[in-house]
Amino acid sequence: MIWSEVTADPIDTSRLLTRVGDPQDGAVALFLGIVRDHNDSRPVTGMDYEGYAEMAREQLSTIVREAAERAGSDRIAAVHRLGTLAVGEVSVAIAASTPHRAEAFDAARYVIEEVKKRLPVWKREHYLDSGAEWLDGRIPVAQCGK
Amino acid sequence: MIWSEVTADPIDTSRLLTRVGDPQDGAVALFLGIVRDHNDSRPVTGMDYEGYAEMAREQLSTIVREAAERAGSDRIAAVHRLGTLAVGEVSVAIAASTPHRAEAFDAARYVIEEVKKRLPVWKREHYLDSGAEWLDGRIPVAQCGK
Amino acid sequence: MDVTVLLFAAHRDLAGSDNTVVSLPENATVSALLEKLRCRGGGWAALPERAAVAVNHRYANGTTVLAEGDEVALIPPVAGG
Amino acid sequence: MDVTVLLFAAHRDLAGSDNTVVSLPENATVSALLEKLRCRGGGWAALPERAAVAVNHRYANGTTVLAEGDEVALIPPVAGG
Repeated sequence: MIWSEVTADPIDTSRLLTRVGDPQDGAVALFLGIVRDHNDSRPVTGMDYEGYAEMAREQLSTIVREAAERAGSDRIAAVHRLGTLAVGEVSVAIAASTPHRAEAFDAARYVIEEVKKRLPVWKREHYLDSGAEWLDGRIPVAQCGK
Repeated sequence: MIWSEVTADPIDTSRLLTRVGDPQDGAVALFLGIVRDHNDSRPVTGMDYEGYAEMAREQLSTIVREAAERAGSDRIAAVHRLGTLAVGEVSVAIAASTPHRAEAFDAARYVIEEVKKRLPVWKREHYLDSGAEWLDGRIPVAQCGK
Repeated sequence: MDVTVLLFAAHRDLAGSDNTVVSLPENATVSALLEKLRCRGGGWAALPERAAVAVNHRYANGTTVLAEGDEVALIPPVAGG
Repeated sequence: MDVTVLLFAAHRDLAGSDNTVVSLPENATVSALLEKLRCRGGGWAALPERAAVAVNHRYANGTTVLAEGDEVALIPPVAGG
Protein backbone atom coordinates (compact mmCIF):
# COMPACT_ATOMS: atom_id res chain seq x y z
CA MET A 1 0.00 0.00 0.00
CA ILE A 2 1.00 3.63 -0.42
CA TRP A 3 1.51 4.78 3.13
CA SER A 4 3.33 7.57 4.92
CA GLU A 5 3.49 9.09 8.37
CA VAL A 6 5.30 11.80 10.32
CA THR A 7 5.31 10.90 13.98
CA ALA A 8 6.96 11.33 17.36
CA ASP A 9 6.76 7.57 17.97
CA PRO A 10 9.79 5.32 17.52
CA ILE A 11 9.92 3.75 14.06
CA ASP A 12 9.19 0.04 13.81
CA THR A 13 11.15 -1.13 10.76
CA SER A 14 9.68 -4.63 10.70
CA ARG A 15 6.18 -3.20 10.74
CA LEU A 16 7.06 -0.84 7.89
CA LEU A 17 8.27 -3.79 5.80
CA THR A 18 4.90 -5.50 6.27
CA ARG A 19 3.24 -2.49 4.60
CA VAL A 20 4.89 -3.33 1.28
CA GLY A 21 5.23 -6.63 -0.57
CA ASP A 22 2.87 -8.34 -2.93
CA PRO A 23 2.87 -11.72 -4.69
CA GLN A 24 3.88 -9.95 -7.93
CA ASP A 25 6.96 -8.34 -6.32
CA GLY A 26 10.42 -9.90 -6.58
CA ALA A 27 12.30 -7.07 -4.88
CA VAL A 28 12.12 -5.03 -1.70
CA ALA A 29 14.39 -2.09 -0.88
CA LEU A 30 14.52 -0.55 2.57
CA PHE A 31 16.37 2.60 3.56
CA LEU A 32 16.96 3.75 7.12
CA GLY A 33 18.33 7.10 8.19
CA ILE A 34 19.99 6.91 11.58
CA VAL A 35 21.36 9.45 14.05
CA ARG A 36 25.11 9.09 14.02
CA ASP A 37 27.70 9.88 16.60
CA HIS A 38 29.65 12.57 14.80
CA ASN A 39 29.42 15.34 12.23
CA ASP A 40 32.62 16.54 10.58
CA SER A 41 34.48 14.66 13.33
CA ARG A 42 32.67 16.58 16.10
CA PRO A 43 31.14 14.09 18.58
CA VAL A 44 27.33 14.16 18.63
CA THR A 45 25.19 12.86 21.49
CA GLY A 46 21.73 13.23 19.97
CA MET A 47 19.50 15.14 17.62
CA ASP A 48 16.27 17.13 17.91
CA TYR A 49 14.02 16.79 14.88
CA GLU A 50 11.56 19.63 14.63
CA GLY A 51 8.95 19.67 11.89
CA TYR A 52 6.04 21.65 10.55
CA ALA A 53 4.09 18.49 11.14
CA GLU A 54 0.91 19.07 9.14
CA MET A 55 2.80 20.26 6.08
CA ALA A 56 5.46 17.57 6.47
CA ARG A 57 2.72 14.93 6.41
CA GLU A 58 1.30 16.35 3.19
CA GLN A 59 4.74 16.67 1.60
CA LEU A 60 5.79 13.14 2.53
CA SER A 61 2.52 11.78 1.20
CA THR A 62 3.10 13.65 -2.06
CA ILE A 63 6.69 12.40 -2.35
CA VAL A 64 5.63 8.78 -1.78
CA ARG A 65 2.88 9.09 -4.38
CA GLU A 66 5.39 10.52 -6.86
CA ALA A 67 7.74 7.61 -6.18
CA ALA A 68 4.89 5.15 -6.65
CA GLU A 69 4.01 6.67 -9.99
CA ARG A 70 7.63 6.55 -11.17
CA ALA A 71 8.06 2.95 -9.98
CA GLY A 72 4.72 1.73 -11.27
CA SER A 73 4.12 0.23 -7.83
CA ASP A 74 1.65 1.13 -5.09
CA ARG A 75 3.75 -0.71 -2.48
CA ILE A 76 5.79 2.17 -1.08
CA ALA A 77 5.80 3.25 2.55
CA ALA A 78 7.73 5.94 4.43
CA VAL A 79 7.82 7.33 7.94
CA HIS A 80 9.75 10.28 9.35
CA ARG A 81 10.21 10.77 13.04
CA LEU A 82 10.14 14.03 15.01
CA GLY A 83 11.38 14.73 18.53
CA THR A 84 14.61 14.08 20.39
CA LEU A 85 16.54 11.06 19.14
CA ALA A 86 19.59 9.35 20.57
CA VAL A 87 22.55 8.14 18.49
CA GLY A 88 21.53 4.94 16.71
CA GLU A 89 17.82 5.73 16.54
CA VAL A 90 16.02 5.64 13.19
CA SER A 91 14.93 9.08 11.97
CA VAL A 92 13.45 8.03 8.64
CA ALA A 93 12.51 4.68 7.09
CA ILE A 94 11.45 3.99 3.51
CA ALA A 95 10.33 0.66 2.06
CA ALA A 96 9.45 -0.11 -1.56
CA SER A 97 8.51 -3.35 -3.28
CA THR A 98 8.36 -3.82 -7.03
CA PRO A 99 8.41 -6.70 -9.53
CA HIS A 100 12.10 -6.05 -10.39
CA ARG A 101 14.99 -4.70 -8.35
CA ALA A 102 15.93 -1.50 -10.19
CA GLU A 103 12.57 0.11 -9.47
CA ALA A 104 12.70 -0.77 -5.76
CA PHE A 105 16.14 0.80 -5.34
CA ASP A 106 15.11 3.85 -7.37
CA ALA A 107 11.91 4.37 -5.40
CA ALA A 108 13.63 4.26 -2.01
CA ARG A 109 16.36 6.57 -3.26
CA TYR A 110 13.86 9.01 -4.77
CA VAL A 111 11.95 9.30 -1.51
CA ILE A 112 15.02 10.02 0.64
CA GLU A 113 16.43 12.55 -1.85
CA GLU A 114 13.12 14.42 -2.04
CA VAL A 115 12.70 14.29 1.75
CA LYS A 116 16.02 16.08 2.07
CA LYS A 117 14.97 18.70 -0.49
CA ARG A 118 11.38 19.38 0.49
CA LEU A 119 10.28 18.07 3.86
CA PRO A 120 9.84 20.96 6.33
CA VAL A 121 11.97 19.36 9.04
CA TRP A 122 14.97 20.79 10.88
CA LYS A 123 17.63 19.17 13.01
CA ARG A 124 19.49 20.47 15.98
CA GLU A 125 22.56 18.49 16.92
CA HIS A 126 23.66 18.13 20.51
CA TYR A 127 27.43 18.04 20.88
CA LEU A 128 29.51 16.25 23.44
CA ASP A 129 31.72 19.31 23.93
CA SER A 130 29.10 22.04 24.22
CA GLY A 131 25.58 23.05 23.35
CA ALA A 132 23.54 22.42 20.27
CA GLU A 133 23.20 23.88 16.79
CA TRP A 134 20.64 23.90 14.02
CA LEU A 135 22.17 22.15 11.03
CA ASP A 136 22.55 23.85 7.70
CA GLY A 137 19.90 22.68 5.30
CA ARG A 138 18.66 23.14 1.78
CA ILE A 139 16.46 25.97 0.60
CA PRO A 140 13.27 24.30 -0.63
CA VAL A 141 12.14 25.49 -4.08
CA ALA A 142 10.71 29.02 -4.31
CA GLN A 143 12.39 31.82 -2.39
CA CYS A 144 11.01 35.19 -1.61
CA GLY A 145 12.95 38.28 -0.76
CA LYS A 146 12.47 41.98 -0.43
CA MET B 1 30.59 -6.85 10.53
CA ILE B 2 31.38 -8.37 7.15
CA TRP B 3 29.22 -11.47 7.11
CA SER B 4 27.79 -13.81 4.51
CA GLU B 5 26.08 -17.18 4.37
CA VAL B 6 24.54 -19.59 1.90
CA THR B 7 21.96 -21.70 3.67
CA ALA B 8 18.86 -23.85 3.38
CA ASP B 9 17.36 -22.13 6.43
CA PRO B 10 14.70 -19.42 6.08
CA ILE B 11 16.19 -15.92 6.06
CA ASP B 12 15.62 -13.78 9.14
CA THR B 13 15.68 -10.20 7.84
CA SER B 14 15.57 -8.55 11.26
CA ARG B 15 18.51 -10.63 12.38
CA LEU B 16 20.45 -9.67 9.26
CA LEU B 17 19.87 -5.99 10.02
CA THR B 18 21.40 -6.46 13.46
CA ARG B 19 24.62 -7.60 11.78
CA VAL B 20 25.20 -4.13 10.35
CA GLY B 21 24.97 -0.70 11.96
CA ASP B 22 27.51 1.24 13.92
CA PRO B 23 27.44 4.54 15.83
CA GLN B 24 29.31 6.17 12.92
CA ASP B 25 26.68 5.09 10.36
CA GLY B 26 23.84 7.39 9.31
CA ALA B 27 22.43 5.12 6.61
CA VAL B 28 21.30 1.52 6.22
CA ALA B 29 20.18 -0.05 2.95
CA LEU B 30 18.50 -3.44 2.83
CA PHE B 31 17.64 -5.40 -0.30
CA LEU B 32 15.43 -8.48 -0.38
CA GLY B 33 14.94 -10.80 -3.34
CA ILE B 34 11.61 -12.58 -3.16
CA VAL B 35 9.98 -15.41 -5.09
CA ARG B 36 7.18 -13.90 -7.13
CA ASP B 37 4.02 -15.38 -8.50
CA HIS B 38 4.65 -15.01 -12.20
CA ASN B 39 7.33 -14.87 -14.87
CA ASP B 40 6.47 -13.27 -18.20
CA SER B 41 2.83 -13.54 -17.13
CA ARG B 42 3.08 -17.31 -16.56
CA PRO B 43 1.79 -18.13 -13.05
CA VAL B 44 4.49 -19.52 -10.75
CA THR B 45 3.84 -21.56 -7.61
CA GLY B 46 7.35 -21.86 -6.23
CA MET B 47 11.05 -22.05 -6.97
CA ASP B 48 13.85 -24.54 -6.36
CA TYR B 49 17.20 -22.89 -5.67
CA GLU B 50 20.07 -25.24 -6.31
CA GLY B 51 23.62 -24.17 -5.59
CA TYR B 52 27.19 -25.37 -5.68
CA ALA B 53 27.14 -24.58 -1.99
CA GLU B 54 30.84 -24.58 -1.09
CA MET B 55 31.79 -22.39 -4.04
CA ALA B 56 28.72 -20.17 -3.60
CA ARG B 57 29.82 -19.48 -0.01
CA GLU B 58 33.28 -18.48 -1.18
CA GLN B 59 31.92 -16.34 -4.00
CA LEU B 60 29.39 -14.56 -1.79
CA SER B 61 32.07 -13.88 0.79
CA THR B 62 34.30 -12.43 -1.94
CA ILE B 63 31.50 -10.26 -3.31
CA VAL B 64 30.66 -8.88 0.14
CA ARG B 65 34.33 -8.11 0.80
CA GLU B 66 34.54 -6.30 -2.53
CA ALA B 67 31.45 -4.27 -1.65
CA ALA B 68 32.95 -3.41 1.74
CA GLU B 69 36.14 -2.21 0.13
CA ARG B 70 34.24 -0.05 -2.36
CA ALA B 71 31.98 1.40 0.36
CA GLY B 72 34.74 1.92 2.89
CA SER B 73 32.55 0.10 5.43
CA ASP B 74 32.92 -3.26 7.12
CA ARG B 75 29.21 -3.33 7.98
CA ILE B 76 27.88 -5.38 5.08
CA ALA B 77 26.01 -8.68 5.40
CA ALA B 78 24.41 -10.97 2.84
CA VAL B 79 22.66 -14.32 2.87
CA HIS B 80 21.42 -16.46 -0.02
CA ARG B 81 18.99 -19.28 0.48
CA LEU B 82 18.93 -22.67 -1.25
CA GLY B 83 16.14 -25.23 -1.43
CA THR B 84 12.48 -25.09 -2.36
CA LEU B 85 10.83 -21.72 -1.73
CA ALA B 86 7.19 -20.70 -1.92
CA VAL B 87 5.96 -17.47 -3.49
CA GLY B 88 6.70 -14.60 -1.10
CA GLU B 89 9.71 -16.22 0.56
CA VAL B 90 13.01 -14.34 0.70
CA SER B 91 15.71 -15.88 -1.52
CA VAL B 92 18.46 -13.33 -0.88
CA ALA B 93 18.93 -10.53 1.66
CA ILE B 94 21.65 -7.89 1.70
CA ALA B 95 22.20 -5.22 4.36
CA ALA B 96 24.78 -2.43 4.35
CA SER B 97 25.41 0.43 6.73
CA THR B 98 27.66 3.39 6.01
CA PRO B 99 28.16 6.93 7.29
CA HIS B 100 26.28 8.43 4.30
CA ARG B 101 23.44 7.10 2.16
CA ALA B 102 24.98 6.86 -1.31
CA GLU B 103 27.50 4.23 -0.18
CA ALA B 104 24.83 2.12 1.53
CA PHE B 105 22.64 2.04 -1.59
CA ASP B 106 25.65 1.35 -3.81
CA ALA B 107 26.91 -1.48 -1.62
CA ALA B 108 23.57 -3.29 -1.54
CA ARG B 109 23.19 -2.83 -5.28
CA TYR B 110 26.71 -4.05 -5.97
CA VAL B 111 26.17 -7.24 -4.02
CA ILE B 112 22.91 -8.18 -5.76
CA GLU B 113 24.30 -7.39 -9.21
CA GLU B 114 27.40 -9.49 -8.62
CA VAL B 115 25.34 -12.30 -7.09
CA LYS B 116 23.39 -12.48 -10.33
CA LYS B 117 26.59 -12.54 -12.39
CA ARG B 118 28.78 -14.89 -10.39
CA LEU B 119 27.05 -16.92 -7.70
CA PRO B 120 26.83 -20.59 -8.78
CA VAL B 121 23.12 -20.88 -8.09
CA TRP B 122 20.33 -22.04 -10.38
CA LYS B 123 16.57 -21.72 -10.19
CA ARG B 124 13.86 -24.03 -11.37
CA GLU B 125 10.42 -22.48 -11.51
CA HIS B 126 7.32 -24.50 -10.82
CA TYR B 127 4.37 -23.44 -12.93
CA LEU B 128 0.72 -23.51 -12.12
CA ASP B 129 -0.13 -24.93 -15.54
CA SER B 130 2.50 -27.66 -15.86
CA GLY B 131 5.87 -28.84 -14.69
CA ALA B 132 9.00 -26.92 -13.94
CA GLU B 133 11.87 -25.39 -15.87
CA TRP B 134 15.42 -24.24 -15.18
CA LEU B 135 15.55 -20.52 -15.76
CA ASP B 136 17.90 -18.96 -18.26
CA GLY B 137 20.85 -17.43 -16.53
CA ARG B 138 24.06 -15.58 -17.18
CA ILE B 139 27.31 -17.15 -18.27
CA PRO B 140 29.77 -16.34 -15.47
CA VAL B 141 33.09 -14.93 -16.71
CA ALA B 142 35.47 -17.35 -18.46
CA GLN B 143 34.06 -19.83 -20.94
CA CYS B 144 35.72 -22.86 -22.32
CA GLY B 145 34.88 -24.59 -25.55
CA LYS B 146 36.29 -27.15 -27.91
CA MET C 1 -6.99 41.27 6.78
CA ASP C 2 -5.12 39.08 9.26
CA VAL C 3 -2.75 36.23 8.46
CA THR C 4 -1.08 33.85 10.89
CA VAL C 5 2.70 33.46 10.64
CA LEU C 6 4.48 30.35 11.93
CA LEU C 7 8.19 30.29 12.74
CA PHE C 8 10.37 27.23 13.13
CA ALA C 9 13.84 26.22 14.25
CA ALA C 10 16.45 28.98 13.81
CA HIS C 11 13.78 31.49 12.73
CA ARG C 12 11.83 30.89 15.92
CA ASP C 13 14.99 31.28 17.97
CA LEU C 14 15.65 34.65 16.29
CA ALA C 15 12.10 35.98 16.66
CA GLY C 16 11.65 34.55 20.13
CA SER C 17 8.18 33.37 19.13
CA ASP C 18 6.73 30.44 17.19
CA ASN C 19 3.73 32.31 15.81
CA THR C 20 2.33 35.78 15.33
CA VAL C 21 -0.68 37.40 13.68
CA VAL C 22 -0.03 40.16 11.15
CA SER C 23 -2.56 42.64 9.79
CA LEU C 24 -2.06 43.48 6.12
CA PRO C 25 -3.94 45.35 3.42
CA GLU C 26 -6.13 43.25 1.13
CA ASN C 27 -4.17 41.46 -1.62
CA ALA C 28 -0.84 41.96 0.14
CA THR C 29 1.93 39.68 -1.08
CA VAL C 30 4.27 37.37 0.80
CA SER C 31 7.07 39.91 0.22
CA ALA C 32 5.03 42.65 1.91
CA LEU C 33 4.43 40.35 4.86
CA LEU C 34 8.14 39.56 5.24
CA GLU C 35 9.00 43.25 5.01
CA LYS C 36 6.51 44.04 7.73
CA LEU C 37 7.88 41.31 10.00
CA ARG C 38 11.46 42.52 9.58
CA CYS C 39 10.39 46.09 10.34
CA ARG C 40 9.44 44.99 13.84
CA GLY C 41 13.13 45.29 14.66
CA GLY C 42 15.01 43.25 17.27
CA GLY C 43 15.25 39.54 16.45
CA TRP C 44 12.62 39.98 13.73
CA ALA C 45 14.98 42.19 11.74
CA ALA C 46 17.49 39.35 11.80
CA LEU C 47 15.20 37.05 9.85
CA PRO C 48 16.77 36.38 6.45
CA GLU C 49 15.84 38.80 3.71
CA ARG C 50 15.30 35.81 1.47
CA ALA C 51 13.34 33.04 3.14
CA ALA C 52 11.32 30.21 1.70
CA VAL C 53 7.68 30.30 2.74
CA ALA C 54 4.68 28.04 2.63
CA VAL C 55 1.14 29.36 2.42
CA ASN C 56 -1.46 26.94 3.75
CA HIS C 57 1.10 24.08 3.64
CA ARG C 58 2.26 24.73 0.07
CA TYR C 59 5.53 26.29 -0.97
CA ALA C 60 4.94 29.80 -2.27
CA ASN C 61 7.06 32.77 -3.33
CA GLY C 62 7.35 36.50 -2.81
CA THR C 63 4.69 37.38 -5.36
CA THR C 64 2.07 35.06 -3.90
CA VAL C 65 -1.00 37.08 -2.91
CA LEU C 66 -2.34 36.44 0.58
CA ALA C 67 -5.91 36.21 1.80
CA GLU C 68 -7.66 36.61 5.13
CA GLY C 69 -6.89 33.72 7.48
CA ASP C 70 -3.93 32.32 5.51
CA GLU C 71 -1.36 30.33 7.45
CA VAL C 72 2.08 31.51 6.33
CA ALA C 73 5.07 29.50 7.49
CA LEU C 74 8.64 30.76 7.20
CA ILE C 75 10.67 27.74 6.19
CA PRO C 76 14.36 27.74 7.14
CA PRO C 77 16.59 25.61 4.91
CA VAL C 78 15.26 22.09 5.44
CA ALA C 79 17.31 19.24 6.88
CA GLY C 80 15.10 16.17 7.16
CA GLY C 81 16.20 12.58 6.77
CA MET D 1 45.48 -38.70 -13.16
CA ASP D 2 41.89 -38.54 -11.94
CA VAL D 3 39.71 -35.47 -11.56
CA THR D 4 36.21 -35.26 -10.10
CA VAL D 5 33.56 -33.57 -12.20
CA LEU D 6 30.42 -32.06 -10.64
CA LEU D 7 27.25 -31.35 -12.61
CA PHE D 8 24.41 -29.07 -11.59
CA ALA D 9 20.91 -28.12 -12.63
CA ALA D 10 20.25 -28.53 -16.37
CA HIS D 11 23.68 -30.15 -16.90
CA ARG D 12 22.90 -32.78 -14.29
CA ASP D 13 19.54 -33.43 -15.88
CA LEU D 14 21.25 -33.97 -19.26
CA ALA D 15 24.01 -36.23 -17.97
CA GLY D 16 21.73 -38.07 -15.56
CA SER D 17 24.43 -37.83 -12.90
CA ASP D 18 25.64 -35.17 -10.47
CA ASN D 19 29.26 -36.31 -10.43
CA THR D 20 31.74 -38.49 -12.23
CA VAL D 21 35.44 -39.25 -12.09
CA VAL D 22 37.47 -38.84 -15.27
CA SER D 23 40.96 -40.18 -15.95
CA LEU D 24 43.13 -37.83 -17.98
CA PRO D 25 46.78 -37.63 -19.04
CA GLU D 26 49.02 -35.45 -16.87
CA ASN D 27 48.69 -31.71 -17.62
CA ALA D 28 45.40 -32.15 -19.46
CA THR D 29 43.37 -28.96 -19.87
CA VAL D 30 39.76 -28.19 -19.04
CA SER D 31 38.99 -28.30 -22.77
CA ALA D 32 40.34 -31.82 -22.99
CA LEU D 33 38.19 -32.85 -20.07
CA LEU D 34 35.03 -31.39 -21.63
CA GLU D 35 35.83 -33.12 -24.93
CA LYS D 36 36.21 -36.42 -23.14
CA LEU D 37 32.91 -35.99 -21.30
CA ARG D 38 31.04 -35.18 -24.50
CA CYS D 39 32.57 -38.22 -26.21
CA ARG D 40 30.72 -40.44 -23.77
CA GLY D 41 27.67 -39.92 -25.98
CA GLY D 42 24.04 -39.98 -24.87
CA GLY D 43 23.11 -37.11 -22.55
CA TRP D 44 26.80 -36.28 -22.10
CA ALA D 45 27.08 -35.35 -25.77
CA ALA D 46 24.26 -32.85 -25.21
CA LEU D 47 26.33 -30.84 -22.72
CA PRO D 48 27.05 -27.43 -24.22
CA GLU D 49 30.23 -27.18 -26.29
CA ARG D 50 30.95 -23.97 -24.45
CA ALA D 51 30.39 -24.23 -20.72
CA ALA D 52 31.74 -22.20 -17.85
CA VAL D 53 33.75 -24.23 -15.39
CA ALA D 54 35.18 -23.86 -11.94
CA VAL D 55 38.29 -25.69 -10.80
CA ASN D 56 38.51 -26.11 -7.03
CA HIS D 57 35.77 -23.46 -6.56
CA ARG D 58 37.34 -20.85 -8.82
CA TYR D 59 36.18 -19.90 -12.27
CA ALA D 60 38.59 -21.24 -14.88
CA ASN D 61 38.73 -21.49 -18.64
CA GLY D 62 39.48 -23.98 -21.40
CA THR D 63 43.22 -23.55 -21.19
CA THR D 64 43.41 -24.12 -17.44
CA VAL D 65 45.70 -27.10 -16.74
CA LEU D 66 44.29 -29.72 -14.38
CA ALA D 67 46.03 -31.68 -11.65
CA GLU D 68 45.37 -34.95 -9.85
CA GLY D 69 42.40 -34.66 -7.50
CA ASP D 70 41.02 -31.41 -8.90
CA GLU D 71 37.32 -30.77 -8.43
CA VAL D 72 35.97 -29.48 -11.72
CA ALA D 73 32.41 -28.12 -11.75
CA LEU D 74 30.50 -27.44 -14.93
CA ILE D 75 28.61 -24.22 -14.28
CA PRO D 76 25.40 -23.66 -16.24
CA PRO D 77 24.46 -20.01 -16.74
CA VAL D 78 23.88 -18.77 -13.19
CA ALA D 79 20.57 -17.41 -11.93
CA GLY D 80 20.94 -16.54 -8.27
CA GLY D 81 19.17 -13.76 -6.44
